Amino acid sequence: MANNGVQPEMGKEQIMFMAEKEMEYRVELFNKLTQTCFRKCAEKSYKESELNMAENSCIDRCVSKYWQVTNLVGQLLGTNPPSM
Amino acid sequence: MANNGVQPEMGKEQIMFMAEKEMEYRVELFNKLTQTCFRKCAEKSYKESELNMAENSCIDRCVSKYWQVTNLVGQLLGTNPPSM
Amino acid sequence: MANNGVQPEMGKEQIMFMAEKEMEYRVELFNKLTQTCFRKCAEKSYKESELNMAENSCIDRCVSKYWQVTNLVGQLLGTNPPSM
Amino acid sequence: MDKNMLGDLDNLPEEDKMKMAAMIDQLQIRDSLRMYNSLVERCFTDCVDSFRRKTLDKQEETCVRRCAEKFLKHSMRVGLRFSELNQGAPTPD
Amino acid sequence: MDKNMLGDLDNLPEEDKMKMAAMIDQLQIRDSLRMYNSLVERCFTDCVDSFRRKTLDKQEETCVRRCAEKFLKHSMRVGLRFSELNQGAPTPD
Amino acid sequence: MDKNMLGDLDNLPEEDKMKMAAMIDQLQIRDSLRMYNSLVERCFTDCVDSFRRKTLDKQEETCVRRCAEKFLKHSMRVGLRFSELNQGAPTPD
Repeated sequence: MANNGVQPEMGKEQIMFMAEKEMEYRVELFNKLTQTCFRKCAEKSYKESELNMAENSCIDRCVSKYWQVTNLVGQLLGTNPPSM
Repeated sequence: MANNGVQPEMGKEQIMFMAEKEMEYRVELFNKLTQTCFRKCAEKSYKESELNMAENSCIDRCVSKYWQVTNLVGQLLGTNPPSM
Repeated sequence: MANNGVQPEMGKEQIMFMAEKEMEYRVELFNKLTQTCFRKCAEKSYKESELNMAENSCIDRCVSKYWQVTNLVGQLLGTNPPSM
Repeated sequence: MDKNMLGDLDNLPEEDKMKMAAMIDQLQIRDSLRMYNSLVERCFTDCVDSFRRKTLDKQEETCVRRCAEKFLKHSMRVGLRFSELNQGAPTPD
Repeated sequence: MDKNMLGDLDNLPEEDKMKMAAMIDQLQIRDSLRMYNSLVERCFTDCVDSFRRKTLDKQEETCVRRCAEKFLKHSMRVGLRFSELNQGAPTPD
Repeated sequence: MDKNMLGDLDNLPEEDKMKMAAMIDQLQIRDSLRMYNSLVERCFTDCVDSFRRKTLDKQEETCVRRCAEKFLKHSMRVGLRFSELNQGAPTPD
């Protein structure tokens, strides 16, 4: 998406539209990532409201792995993953 | 949201936009509440299509508790829950 | 939806709006169907990337049954299911 | 969804109120189509688990009917309670 | 999604048909981005369960690849069957 | 969400940049309302399982508070890591 490979005759409206879809895509990616890593990392007993060390490092690794999966799937789809 | 705390110079378009987002928020809240309480209250054997007494009172309490959670979380977020 | 039963005085804008909602509905139906049948039919061990015979016939039957459920629910709602 | 929440918008000019009403109608159409999709997904997931034939058997069909009817009744009751809460009415214990 | 369903809109003027076609293209773009997000979420959920390192190990990577490829094939097959049903064609038993 | 990704749109005229910024603000409002709804659903689902009374008991309320606070901290941490990845920064192992 974004600018690469865009035909020169693509109008301003279309650029705005693509940018909007890209934003929406990224917001949705962020939301799904947040929900999924919360499910995988948070201790569900909710004994405290702080994140403990185990949870913190789980989050960091979860985000990192989710990102890699996003890129891997993007490669398989033969497109760049929507430019990130 | 809605009218409280709105700067006087907020344009008509912005009012409409905020009202639309508020509506969307409320529709989504209603849908999530409906789905969640169905999951918690409905007997999945589907032996009959009527709601029995246990299900009916479960629904009433589920809606009431969901509402309280919505308000509680709203307080924690430091905002009024989107005006309800 | 679509053209049947539409009052003659329905404006062009409204036709476009209804057509857009119908499209959105169908896209969402397709997505839900795809996700649901993947959950029901795919072997989660992912020992290979091909669909095997059991999975293929499961998919065909799953789509067919999902479709019937869509129609059945549409009848119960007293409307045609949004014209398909 | 009730329309009460728009009380604070009463001082808008007539033209804008009409736009607002149109917007609400549109959201309701979208909403009811989404509800329809969710209902189908839920009742399919709960009632259909065998894929040895391509048509619903009698038991599955009965299950789907009851599930859908129950969901609709459920949804109406939730709507009722929800609008009471929106209006600050006391609820049965 | 096939475009057949718009058959009933054939009597619209040319200009509106173009708007409609643009709308369909836009929905397809949004749709494919959503599908991409769902695919990532599903394969991540099914394949990644250990968080002792910050990079995917070989086994997880293989699992994700197969999951994604299988999902795409699945999705194409569903699309095929779905459009047959839309056209009222008989389906294999 | 950071706004860096719009770097490639720098050559748009001023007027369009403003439209773009407005669009981003609007997406953020919608996004935060959705996040709020998801948070409520998750903490309700994890913390409330008994429906013998119509008010939250002390234990449920404590659970919801902790769940919500934890989710918010989680969400901020994810946001931080996410924007580092967007900028290609190395991450802690």
